[in-house]
Amino acid sequence: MENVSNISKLIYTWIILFIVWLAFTSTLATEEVVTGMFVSMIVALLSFRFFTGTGLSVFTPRKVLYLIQYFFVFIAALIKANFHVAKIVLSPKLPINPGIVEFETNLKSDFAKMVLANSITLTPGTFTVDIVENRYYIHWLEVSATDEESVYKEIAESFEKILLKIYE
Amino acid sequence: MNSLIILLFILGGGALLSYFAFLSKHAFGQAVVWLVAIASPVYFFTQVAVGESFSFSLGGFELALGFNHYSWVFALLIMVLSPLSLIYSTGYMKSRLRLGTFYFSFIFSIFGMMGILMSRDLVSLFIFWEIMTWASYLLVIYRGKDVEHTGIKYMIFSAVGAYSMFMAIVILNREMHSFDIATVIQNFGNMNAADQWLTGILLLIGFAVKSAVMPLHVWAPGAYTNTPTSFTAVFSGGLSKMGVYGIGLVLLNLYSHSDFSQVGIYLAWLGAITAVMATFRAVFQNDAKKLLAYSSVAQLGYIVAGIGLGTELSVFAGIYLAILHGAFKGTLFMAVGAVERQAGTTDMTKISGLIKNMPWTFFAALVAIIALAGIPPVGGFVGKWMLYEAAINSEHMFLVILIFISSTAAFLYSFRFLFGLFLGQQEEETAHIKEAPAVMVVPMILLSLFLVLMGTFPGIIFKPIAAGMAELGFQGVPWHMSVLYNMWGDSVNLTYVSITFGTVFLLGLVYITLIARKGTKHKLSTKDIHTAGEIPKPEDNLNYSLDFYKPFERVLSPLLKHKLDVYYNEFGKGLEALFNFMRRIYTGNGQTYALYVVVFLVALILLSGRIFGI
Amino acid sequence: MKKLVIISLLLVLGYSLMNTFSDIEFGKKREGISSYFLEHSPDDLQVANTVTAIVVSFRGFDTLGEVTVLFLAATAMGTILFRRRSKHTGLNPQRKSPQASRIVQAAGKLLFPAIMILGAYVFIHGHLTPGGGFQGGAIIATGFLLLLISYRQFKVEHKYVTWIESLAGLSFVTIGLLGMILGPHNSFLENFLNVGSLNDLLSGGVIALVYIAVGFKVGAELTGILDTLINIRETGDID
Amino acid sequence: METVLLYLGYFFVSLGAVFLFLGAFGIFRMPDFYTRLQAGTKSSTLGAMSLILGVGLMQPEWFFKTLIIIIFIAISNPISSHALARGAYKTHQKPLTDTIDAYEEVVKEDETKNEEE
Amino acid sequence: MVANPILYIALPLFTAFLVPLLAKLWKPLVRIVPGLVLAYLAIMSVVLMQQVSPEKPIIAMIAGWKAPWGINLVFTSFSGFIASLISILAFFIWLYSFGFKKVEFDDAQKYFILFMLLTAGSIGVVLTGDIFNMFVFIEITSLSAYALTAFYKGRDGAEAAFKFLLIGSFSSIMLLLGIAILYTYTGTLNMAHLALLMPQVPMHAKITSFLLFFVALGIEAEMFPLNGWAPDAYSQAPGPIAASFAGILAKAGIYALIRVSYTIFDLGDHGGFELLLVMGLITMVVSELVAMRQENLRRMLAYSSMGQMGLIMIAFGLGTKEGIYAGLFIMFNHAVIKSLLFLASAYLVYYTSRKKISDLDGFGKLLPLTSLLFGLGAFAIVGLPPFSGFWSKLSLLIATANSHMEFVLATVLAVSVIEIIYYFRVLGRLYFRKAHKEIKVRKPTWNSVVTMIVLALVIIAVGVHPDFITGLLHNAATDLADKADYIQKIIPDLFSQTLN
Amino acid sequence: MNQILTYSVYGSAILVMLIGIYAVLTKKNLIKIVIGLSIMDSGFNLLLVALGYIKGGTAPIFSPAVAGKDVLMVDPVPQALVLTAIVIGFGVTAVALSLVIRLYRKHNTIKIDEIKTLKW
Amino acid sequence: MNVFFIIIMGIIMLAGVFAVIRFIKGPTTADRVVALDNLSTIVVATLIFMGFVFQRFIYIDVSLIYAVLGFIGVLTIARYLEGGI
Ligand code: NA
Ligand code: NA
Repeated sequence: MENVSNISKLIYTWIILFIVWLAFTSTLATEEVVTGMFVSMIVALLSFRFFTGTGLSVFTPRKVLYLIQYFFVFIAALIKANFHVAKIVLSPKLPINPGIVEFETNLKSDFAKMVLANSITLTPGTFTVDIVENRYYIHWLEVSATDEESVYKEIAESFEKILLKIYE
Repeated sequence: MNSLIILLFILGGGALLSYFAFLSKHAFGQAVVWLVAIASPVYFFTQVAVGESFSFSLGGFELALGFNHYSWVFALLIMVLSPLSLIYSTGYMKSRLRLGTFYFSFIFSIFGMMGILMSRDLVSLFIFWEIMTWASYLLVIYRGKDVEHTGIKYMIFSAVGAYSMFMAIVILNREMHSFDIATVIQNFGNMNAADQWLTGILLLIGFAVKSAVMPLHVWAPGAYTNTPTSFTAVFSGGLSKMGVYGIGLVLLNLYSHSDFSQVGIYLAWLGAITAVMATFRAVFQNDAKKLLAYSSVAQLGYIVAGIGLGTELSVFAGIYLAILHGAFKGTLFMAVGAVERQAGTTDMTKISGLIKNMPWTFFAALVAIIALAGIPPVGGFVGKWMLYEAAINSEHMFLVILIFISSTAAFLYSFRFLFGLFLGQQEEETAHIKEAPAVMVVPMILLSLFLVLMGTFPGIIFKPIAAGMAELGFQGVPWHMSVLYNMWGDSVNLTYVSITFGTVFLLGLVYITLIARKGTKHKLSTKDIHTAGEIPKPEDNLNYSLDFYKPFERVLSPLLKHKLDVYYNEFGKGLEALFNFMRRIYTGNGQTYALYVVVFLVALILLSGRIFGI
Repeated sequence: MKKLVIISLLLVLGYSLMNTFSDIEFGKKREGISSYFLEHSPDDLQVANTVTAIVVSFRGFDTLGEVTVLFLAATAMGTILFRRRSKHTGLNPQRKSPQASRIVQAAGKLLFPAIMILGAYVFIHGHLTPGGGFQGGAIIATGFLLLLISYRQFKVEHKYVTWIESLAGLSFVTIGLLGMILGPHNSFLENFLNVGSLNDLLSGGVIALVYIAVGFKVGAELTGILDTLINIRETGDID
Repeated sequence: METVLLYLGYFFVSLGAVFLFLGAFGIFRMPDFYTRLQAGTKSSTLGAMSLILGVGLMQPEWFFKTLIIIIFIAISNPISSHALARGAYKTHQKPLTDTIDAYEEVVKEDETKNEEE
Repeated sequence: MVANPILYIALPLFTAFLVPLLAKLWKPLVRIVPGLVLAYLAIMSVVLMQQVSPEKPIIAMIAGWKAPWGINLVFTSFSGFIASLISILAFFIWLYSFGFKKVEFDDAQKYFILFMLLTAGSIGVVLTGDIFNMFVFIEITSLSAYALTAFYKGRDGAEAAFKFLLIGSFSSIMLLLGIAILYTYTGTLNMAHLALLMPQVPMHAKITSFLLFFVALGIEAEMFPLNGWAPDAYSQAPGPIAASFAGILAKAGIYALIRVSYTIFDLGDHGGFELLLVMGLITMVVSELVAMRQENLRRMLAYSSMGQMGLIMIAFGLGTKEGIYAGLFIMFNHAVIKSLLFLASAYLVYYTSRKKISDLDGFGKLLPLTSLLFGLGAFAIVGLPPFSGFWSKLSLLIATANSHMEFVLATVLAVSVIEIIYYFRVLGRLYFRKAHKEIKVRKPTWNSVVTMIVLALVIIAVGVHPDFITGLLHNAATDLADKADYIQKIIPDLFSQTLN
Repeated sequence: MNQILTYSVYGSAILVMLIGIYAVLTKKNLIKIVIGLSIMDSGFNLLLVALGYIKGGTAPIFSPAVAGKDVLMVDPVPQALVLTAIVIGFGVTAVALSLVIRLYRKHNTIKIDEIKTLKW
Repeated sequence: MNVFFIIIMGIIMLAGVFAVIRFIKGPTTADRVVALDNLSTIVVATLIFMGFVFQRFIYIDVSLIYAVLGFIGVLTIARYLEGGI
């Protein structure tokens, strides 16, 4: 992980940023593409050191597959979450039992922690209030368990499993 | 180059040159002053004459310079008095500080006066007027004493006067489309009455300030006293006459051709009242210089009364007295200055009996006092004679009484002045005092001789006055070198009068000198009273000069208690309170200022209908 | 009471303004110089975005003024909040505020480059899209703001800011002066390049160049301003 | 193909609008700050994403650009919610709870540590 | 190219951006280069003033667009005169402050940049032919002024600057509103075009807009009651900056006010001029009365400056050509004389923290030249001959009298008396009092001496021979008075269309 | 209908502006005053944009979709002016804030009532 | 077609109304910011939708910029709340 070369990081950053540029311009006109390559290179040079910890190593087929898997898990949770919110918001009684619970994560990289936190936030009844070291503090709309073990199982396990495979 | 310009150049350039010369070396400065003092009168009397003129365009205005016969009279006075005072100054001011400033202001005020007299248009008149004013202001505050009071007071009154003139000048210009004095005089009668009234009064205010007519005189005693004495001679003797000059112009050239000829009478009244009040004040002064200051105000009152009366004789008397006053008051201030320099004070309670120490000074002072009191053979007599006659003829009896009272009372202070400084018993403390140096004594003596000359041959000054009278609309005033005319056609040959009085006078002088010399033989100090076995208390009066006219003062005190100053001061205080209130507008709170902005905008919006007439 | 007075003042003001503006029917087309702009921007300048044509060409002088205002604001803040450098290290003491959460920090790292790209895109396409130098510059500054609020140890190097803003400003004025030499009317800020054709990246002649310079300048200046405001509040040492 | 995309677009746009509404309504209705945040974040994020996706589908040449915005929203919205929650908690805004507040201790510890400094 | 009004703006901006880089090369360049630029502009002013005449204004297009579509810089006899005045004065103020903050390099760099932009902004206000562009330049000027006001850390500059900014923001919003109204009714922003189309603007919109401009620019021109910022800013800013506030900033403000009243709106004869006159009168009276009671020398000068601004408003409020002439003359004199006073006073109160007048006793001896020059300035500002102030006062009074306004005339003169009192009070202290013991004075540097002497020489030269500038003033007055001519020179095509 | 729209659109913009002025005139906190200034500016910017709006007009950008067609566009001038006004407003606000910071350091307060060393 | 857009716009506006109510009601700053954040999300979505309705591609750029500014704005306020700036 620490041994990722700067070149790899740079190229990774450059590629990502160039893709972003292409999406922005939505055209393949030569002058735009050339400008884009140029601009993304400048920005990449400015930011590659912190933009990625993994560099190009993230582009192994396995990891890409996990990424896709994660995407679907996440989307499913997202849709579930929304109908859940809809139910609560629209029900006249507001059936909630809120509280803040905690659990500990095994993820190491900040980026992975962020992805997990975002995922939790967008999934049913929960959102991340804070991460302190390795501990997540989660606001839960319907607290059904308070011990860490079950909290972890309930909220984070499905995401973390995949994330661990991508980032560790 | 035109001789007028050269004269102005000598004076103006001399002023600047003296400033810089004194910056480098005292002797240089001194030399420049001497040079100016000699060159300017010599050039004036030899090269400059009535009728020469110089016109030019400046700042879009057509300006013109040139003496006429009327202004020439005053120019004579200035050109005699000022150079003498300048020379006197080089002695009087020796080893003082800031001499550069002093002489610059001195010579520049001469420049201003000459400029005023040669101005043929109102703009240049005003310019020179202002120059004269600020130059003299610098001298009033020169000693740094009482700057806040006397100096500011002088400046305020001068400014009020000058700006009144200024206002009149621009209004006249609006009506005449010209600043030319001759044009103004010609067309003044064609203006509407309101404008005539307004411009005339404004001009009169402007000139009356300088000639210290009540109630605009309150600046004068303090300013005369505060100024270094060598300039007071010019200040009181010459500079105040600029006001007289102007009053003559307004009353006789402008108002006499309008519905407002009566204004002169009122002015005469004011002048007479001024004379009385100031005379009484002069009487009770313990300080010789202050005494002279009040006396100047009083004398100016006469002069204004003379011109205000507006008859041929009274105007003649006024102008004559103006010239005479310039000479004798100049002499007196020089004498006082000599005393001041030698004795270190002008307080008459501290010094006396200086006749022995300073005989030449005494002589000059004596001649001048005689002139002042109006005793023949010196010219004062002639002037008073004419003034009485004119007043009597004018049938304003009360005016006559006022003039009479004040001229009689003038004897009191004349005597007191002479006695307080020169006569009486000499004090031990003043025994060492010596006569002033020659640079001071000689101008003094010359000026007093000029007085004698004027008394004996009034014609030398009558001639130019008569010519000047023509400019004021009095054609063909008779004059003769040594004969005085009155309205009834009688005449007095002054030659004999002068010779008679002159002989008596000289004899008296010899006698007094002898007495004085004798008196020194065995003399006791007035303060040496230990032999009486009493210890003097501080309030005990050990000096004749203190409370000299005590009983008289007691009688007059209710009259003198009310000084006009008080009203001005109260007015000033009221204004200051207003100013203090005004500045509270600026509260220091930014939000308030922002609120002002909004309030102002809203107010304008609400008033917009009225502002824009919709 | 005071508030009541102020409210009534404002009511009068509001009424009067309303009265003035209500005459101007909302959404009604009016005559004026704008029709000239709409006609000449695509024709003479080949600039798709008329606002940009106005901002950079027709009223380019205003824009130079705006750039100056920002430059001034940055200079003014430097003057008002001077930083006394620590005597020993030559560096500013660090901010003492609590560190942002790791999530925010990670997001900062992730989004900063993307925001930079967006900013660059916006000012490079100022003549084609609703963006422009100011908007692009502002976006770039926001990117730095993201880093500033995410990392308390993050500090903008004012040395670089100075270089960028100076060079960008110089380019703007230089382009203007070149217009005086090379332009057909020899007037300041005049176009002297080929205007290309509408909706190409390389259209509008100097307009794109000016907007790029503006983008750099605005980005640098706003970044400098933000950094000054954030860092000085924490560490500054005034009066 | 185009028609399919169009109707798909309609669907997503409608769904998005509904969820946007629900999010706002949740913010309006929920009893305390944290619960409002719950509702607001989830629904409005999905709502916006869905609506934008719908537009991207109806207008395929815009697709990539809309995708960028969707990704941006997916990343940024949860993060801002998190930061807000943390910020609110640090300004002593307690969550409405009958059961548990595990975060409380952490914040307290933090504060005492800061005071000691 | 070498003498083009554009350079008034372009060169200072170029330099402002360049100076931070030059500083890395050689630090003294930070002082020298702005001076060279200002010198160039001053020389250019002289050249341009010789080329311009009321018949032939110099119009500089920007970006190749003719008025009214593009922004133009219009160097006429009137605007050119004021621009030249500003640029020449700016050069001398630069010379005066050449050694300013010699030790603190960073401060010096900011100072010179800000000063140069203040100058450029003010000239921009004067030269621009576009109303919105004028707003932009006013903002540039204001921002530099805020920063310069807060320049000194030891003083209460920040307080002054905040007040300045607060009121200045009101000025901006009102200007913008005024511009918005005009734009919506006429569809144009060019001043000549606005003037041409003004008859078609409904009366109430015209009035609202005018009042907004009037208040907004009144703030810049230090009109009462909008001038709360002025005494604070003048007294807290560095000495040369106070001078440039009087000589440069306020001139730009009054110029804008006049341009709007005379050229853009056609309300002058329907009450607009009277409004200006009345406000000028009130401004003058209040400021001078307040000045009377000041203990702080700089504040006294500030209030006096505001009084003079009132005088200028009165002159222009007369609405006659004579009035314009007088107003311009006063502007010229005020710029020169007030600058001299502020510059000299900077040394007089150098070491006293309270800047009190009562601390000035005996300075005439301690600092003879500075005191002399201050005294000369005082004489000139109150309008004593033979100094330049006299001629402007004379022309104002003539103009007032010719407009049959005796009341105004009397008030102006009465206020002049007050002015004399408080200035002469200071002089009395300087010259005729003994110095306090152990007073520390700072001798002026050679460059400030040169600056002050040049200003003094101008005062004397114009005082003795006013014809040095009366010609320029006449041209300027002629130019401003003829509005139709202005329109025709700037937008000839549209003008002739309207005529047909 | 149009009349109502006119009044409501302009009215709300003017209202925003007045709210800003109100804050500037009544709030004692310097920061709030600065915020008031910004609100004032925003109100004006809204007004200006509204003034430039033309019914049925679109953004004045000749992108490929509209190039060459005869489409109605809103007035571009106010938009350019607003851009300028915003930038300038930003600069002024930044300077204002830095002044507030300095005032706070010096006077230890941000109450405007307590900061009036300079007066009269 | 047209009806569809009107309905969608109606729903979105309704959402906006609720967010605005929360913004006005508060009661805390944090509550207001949540409402603001929500509003900005709504605006971003709406802008894109309107871009589609008016067939103007450029609106997407606007909304993208809006999203970025909104995000960082909210983040800044949040950091300010916790004393982080
Ligand atoms: Na643009
Ligand atoms: Na959210």
